[in-house]
Amino acid sequence: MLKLAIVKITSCSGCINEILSALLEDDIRANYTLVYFTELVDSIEFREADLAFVEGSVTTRHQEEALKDLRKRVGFIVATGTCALMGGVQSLRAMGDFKPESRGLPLKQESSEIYREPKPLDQVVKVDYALPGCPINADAVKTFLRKYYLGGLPIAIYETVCSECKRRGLPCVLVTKGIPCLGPITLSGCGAICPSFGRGCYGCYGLQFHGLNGGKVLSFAERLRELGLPDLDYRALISAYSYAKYRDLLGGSH
Amino acid sequence: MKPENPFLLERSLVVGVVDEAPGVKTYTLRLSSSYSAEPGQFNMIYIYGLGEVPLSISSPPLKRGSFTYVEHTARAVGAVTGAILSRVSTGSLVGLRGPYGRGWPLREAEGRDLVVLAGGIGLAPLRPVIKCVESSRDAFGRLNILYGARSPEYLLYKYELEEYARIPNTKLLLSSDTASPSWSYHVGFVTDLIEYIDVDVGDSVVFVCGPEAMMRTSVKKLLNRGFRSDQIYVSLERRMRCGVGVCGTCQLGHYFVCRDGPVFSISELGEYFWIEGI
Amino acid sequence: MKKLMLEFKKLLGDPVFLGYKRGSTIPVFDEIRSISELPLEISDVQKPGKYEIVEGFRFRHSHSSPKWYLLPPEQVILTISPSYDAIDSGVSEGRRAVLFGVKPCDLKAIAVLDKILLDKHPVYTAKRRGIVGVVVEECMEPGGTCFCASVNSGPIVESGFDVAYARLDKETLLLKPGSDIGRQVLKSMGLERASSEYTELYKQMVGRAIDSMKRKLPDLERAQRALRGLASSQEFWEEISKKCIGCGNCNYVCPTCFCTEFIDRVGENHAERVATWIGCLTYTYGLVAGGHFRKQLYMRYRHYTLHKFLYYPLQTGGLLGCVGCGRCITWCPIGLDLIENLSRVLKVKNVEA
Amino acid sequence: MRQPMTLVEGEGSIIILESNSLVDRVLYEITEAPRFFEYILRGRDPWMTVDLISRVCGLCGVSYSYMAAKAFEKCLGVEVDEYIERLREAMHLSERVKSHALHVFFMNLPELTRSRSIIELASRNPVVFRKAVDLVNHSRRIMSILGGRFHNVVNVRIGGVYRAPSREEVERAKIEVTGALKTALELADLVLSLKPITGLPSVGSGVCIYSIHGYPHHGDKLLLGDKVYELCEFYGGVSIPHRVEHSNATHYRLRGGESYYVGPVARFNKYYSMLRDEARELLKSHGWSPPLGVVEGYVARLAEIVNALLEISEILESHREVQKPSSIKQENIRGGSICEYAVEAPRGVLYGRFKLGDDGRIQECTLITPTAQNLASMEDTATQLLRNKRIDGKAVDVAKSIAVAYDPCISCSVHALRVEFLRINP
Ligand SMILES: Cc1cc2nc3c(=O)[nH]c(=O)nc-3n(C[C@H](O)[C@H](O)[C@H](O)COP(=O)(O)OP(=O)(O)OC[C@H]3O[C@@H](n4cnc5c(N)ncnc54)[C@H](O)[C@@H]3O)c2cc1C
Ligand code: SF4
Ligand code: SF4
Ligand code: SF4
Repeated sequence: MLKLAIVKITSCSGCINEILSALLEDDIRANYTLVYFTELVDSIEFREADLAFVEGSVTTRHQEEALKDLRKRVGFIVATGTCALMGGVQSLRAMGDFKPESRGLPLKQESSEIYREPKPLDQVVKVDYALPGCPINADAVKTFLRKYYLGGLPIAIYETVCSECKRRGLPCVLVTKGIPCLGPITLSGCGAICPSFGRGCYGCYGLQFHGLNGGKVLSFAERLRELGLPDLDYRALISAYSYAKYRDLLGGSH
Repeated sequence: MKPENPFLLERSLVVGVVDEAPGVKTYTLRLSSSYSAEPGQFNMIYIYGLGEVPLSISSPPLKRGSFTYVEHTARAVGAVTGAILSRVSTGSLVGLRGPYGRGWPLREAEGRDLVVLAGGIGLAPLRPVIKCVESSRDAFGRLNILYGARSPEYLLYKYELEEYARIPNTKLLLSSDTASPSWSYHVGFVTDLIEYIDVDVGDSVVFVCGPEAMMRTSVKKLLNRGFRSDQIYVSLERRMRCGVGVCGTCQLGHYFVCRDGPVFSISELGEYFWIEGI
Repeated sequence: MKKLMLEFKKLLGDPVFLGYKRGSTIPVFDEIRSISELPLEISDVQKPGKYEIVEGFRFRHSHSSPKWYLLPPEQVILTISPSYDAIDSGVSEGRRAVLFGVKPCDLKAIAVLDKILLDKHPVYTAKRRGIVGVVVEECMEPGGTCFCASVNSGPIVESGFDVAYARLDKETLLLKPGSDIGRQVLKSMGLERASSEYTELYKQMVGRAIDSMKRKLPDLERAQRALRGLASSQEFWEEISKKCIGCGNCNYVCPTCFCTEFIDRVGENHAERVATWIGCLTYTYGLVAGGHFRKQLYMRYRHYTLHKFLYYPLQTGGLLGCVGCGRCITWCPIGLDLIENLSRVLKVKNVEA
Repeated sequence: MRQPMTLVEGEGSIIILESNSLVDRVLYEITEAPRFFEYILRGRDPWMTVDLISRVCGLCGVSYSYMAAKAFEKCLGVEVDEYIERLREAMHLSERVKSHALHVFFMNLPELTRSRSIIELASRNPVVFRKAVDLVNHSRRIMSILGGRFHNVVNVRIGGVYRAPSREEVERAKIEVTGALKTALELADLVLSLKPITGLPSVGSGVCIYSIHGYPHHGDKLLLGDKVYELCEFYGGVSIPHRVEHSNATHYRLRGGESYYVGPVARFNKYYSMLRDEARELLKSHGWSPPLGVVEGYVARLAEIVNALLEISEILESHREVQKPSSIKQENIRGGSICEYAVEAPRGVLYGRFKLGDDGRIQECTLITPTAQNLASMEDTATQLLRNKRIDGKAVDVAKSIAVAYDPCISCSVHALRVEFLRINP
């Protein structure tokens, strides 16, 4: 039995609920003991674990320290979801001139050290594996847990939502209808859900940043502009889920 | 008519495991007696649920009774090799298909001098060459073995390396990138050893295997020493998924490395060998 | 058309018909169950990065192609138990099928795939061996991104088919046999030999079709020489791939792209090995444990281009990997134009050594 | 004394204040770091908002998207096709089924059966566990068919949906609904025969959306006692936000300081008569009837699961092919409009208010979540139950079980910390 911890930081619990769905499989439950999962198990502490899924991005100093401490106690950390990988939706606040102050009473002590710009996990600790998605999907978790139990990992495939869209034989919404779609620059994994509903991908699996650079993102943005997306919108659209990566590629000014 | 499925696997029993170096082990697999392979060929090894990796056959197949035994030396670097190192032990099963590819042109080396030049894990596909030369020693001229690793502990087959030096008419040159107290051989890159090669340059062949950068430097130096590009052979690595020339991921120029290689002469490769990322 | 189908049905013992099929969105390559499913009353409008279906009678193709059938996007090639027993080899006999209304470029693409995959790839081989008849629709009005004439794969066919037809206008079909089966079919349809009026018109239309293709490679060999000369120029490839974002669409829609990944699915008590398409433009292509053989996008873009124009001919005994269908131009979300790029290659002066 | 909360969504703690070694007050501290959603949404256009906002909560994302879409439709004058509207309701209802199923079987049931967790229950009673899993998986598939996936569905848009399901998809969904209903009824028989650990009526009054057509889903009026309020009226002066020192979450109380609660119990108590006959029969046969106390929330949830499944099935029966799945008139976006709406999220009334700037983008936004409204009632209920009792493990258990009963979903962490409203640079 491998010891499994499910840890949440700043996030919405969507990924955690997909993990929960994966844990409903008998063979997976047979191979993993849940040592920490506050949503399901009434236990509030654990000493160590073989494997931890960490959902969310780091938004306070307190979390940053807790995460570093977690790293010491856990053998293998899976950054879970686009928040953990690239900052997630909450990072959008870094696009404005946001100051984390409250108008009424002051914030609680530990949260008064809230970061303007949430950090993806790998800015704080070493991450062993990444599962993208907002949320991730239960099938990916099942695959991961089964392969991890067998001593391996899913092999890494870095491709775009278009890959899945085409393999499904969906008619491209961008090419056939002129709908702005982020599929070409978004990591695969969802199975091209949005195009299958006749709408453009909005990038929830995060930027497919491997092999891309700022210039290429901008050239794609140019294409979105041609399709009628105003400036601010294409920037918000591209960076909505993956601000941290977007900023890496394009610098803070964008 | 149902076509044959080249992806079917032979179930193979692991009968022995040897620790070679940090993260590297050699496995002995038991196969049906009909199995045979040439030096430089490789097998696809499948680990249940995880996937397949190409691994060079690191010993000449040995027939004993109703079985054939082959060895594979694997280094843990990723999803599947990681599982091999951590999970596969004596008594485990693995799936296997092969052998694949075109091995070292031993026939061509017959009657000529032979240089074996290897870096790190690159000795694995060359070990069967050494063993073959050893077992039909008279068929070949002088044998030079040049082998180097990051540090002494990363050398493979430490338990038999020195024996190579005792093969008649053989010169063994070792190197380590870093010095260590007990290391009495060369400190530096394995490519430094090229200047000590002692063969008839005009009538010899050179087999090279190691990291791509090491192979490029080696070939440059070999060419400088007067070897012709059709005398120098390298074993290449590319992402490889099918092993039988249909998946396309191992293409290098118009070659399928899995089928047309992995061993190529430098003259066959031409500019493919030199242009980065082609 | 109906008669044609019926005759094939009779002669070949009830095969399935495969062709471009009308659906709720755009036609895709699939099984045709009735004549009404054929895209006979629509046309496609194709431009770089743009595709539309309008009324008309000139349907050429969509993102889909016979590859969708012969080498499907996902093929389970092995199902295996934890004790390494093969549960299912996944490969079965191909269905007896007639390709119906495929285009000249599609036919050429199959010829290319044959050279690479036939008798080597089990799924492809099975399906390909099941093809017992081929009916080609010649293109009297090529699509907006087509350039088959430049690469010798259209707009008409000379061999490798049973029956070819050309739609001279909405109602008039001109048929020609390409094999004994074809001759037999046409004979039992009781067709008359076309008068010279029609054959003249046909010739004229073919001429016009060729002239109308905007993208042209005036001299293929020169282009190939130029590409050979430029293979090592990083600057050049960076320049022409500047807008490419590596999404892989061109690979998937290309009727000759065959690169495959293997995905290992693992369930509660069995595992599947699944072959899926992979694009050489995507980051995975060339990725290895601890390194990358084509890390930069320009390298992958170069591979794509050189493969189509230089390497395929070496791999297939002379066939180009590009059949001039223009799909990669139409379906590129950026609208990058391969042929425009190649024309640029031609313009580079000092590359002919 | 402080004890982290478990068996709830998100991170928080229970604080028990003591006086003379006895319980004085029970507080629930929400430590979840705020994400400042109200800030994030500023400067976004309404279209994008509908998708983004579902990320407020991983459990009830449909409610958020639906609420936002309805808010914009209402103030922009967008008409939605009747069948399409029903489809969106079906999506929203399947979310209710999913959320309630998780809550009742994975959080309530272990407690009712005195198991440490569902995992323990799974080994003790595999049959029940299997059924609970089936129910969750049925709801998973229904949501995937209608909305694309289990969480954060992609098929809600201003003016309707992106794509209406095909006949074939509807047929598949129907099979799932039938399966879900059968399983739900079997499970209900088991759970309804169990009694809650504590049996205290809730403190404060219930608030839910005012509905005349049926069991409440969404609307622009609220019902408190017998009085109907406009949304702006209720949140403009009847319900007053309070910042409390012990928590990152804002609390809401009625003007007089009295707490109120939202959620299944509030809905159930007010609209029992609008439940389908089957749902009421089910309850009656196990001797349950309104009013329920909050700790009996699982009863209301079960009734709502059954009711929702019946409704979904009815909606799917009315399937017809739709040519235009949405009616959008982008030019209708009027600067300066105030768009507000409320939906009954699984955990209760979710209210959103969006002020659009002249450029049609969101200038200001307020989100009031069900849990934020429940926190005061939670604390009052627990305090009333435990005041002057000994502080021991039992007290902690009761405090926890109150929390679980309210099903506080605290991971949304919008909980409306008012942030300084700064201008966004264009
Ligand atoms: C002809 C040949 C012979 C080889 N012989 C040996 C050997 O004897 N010993 C040894 O340790 N290694 C050998 N390798 C390298 C070995 O195949 C890779 O280390 C291994 O595939 C990594 O797989 P992975 O799943 O652990 O890594 P991941 O990075 O997770 O790779 C995923 C998949 O990509 C492919 N892949 C990744 N890296 C490589 C690579 N370097 N070469 C080929 N395919 C790759 C494999 O199919 C692999 O399953 C050889 C490679 C080739 C091409
Ligand atoms: S619809 Fe989007 S994801 Fe699909 S191919 Fe087009 S651009 Fe790519
Ligand atoms: S298509 Fe894009 S936005 Fe839609 S689910 Fe997939 S990754 Fe997310
Ligand atoms: S390269 Fe482009 S034009 Fe050529 S065959 Fe492929 S898709 Fe068609």
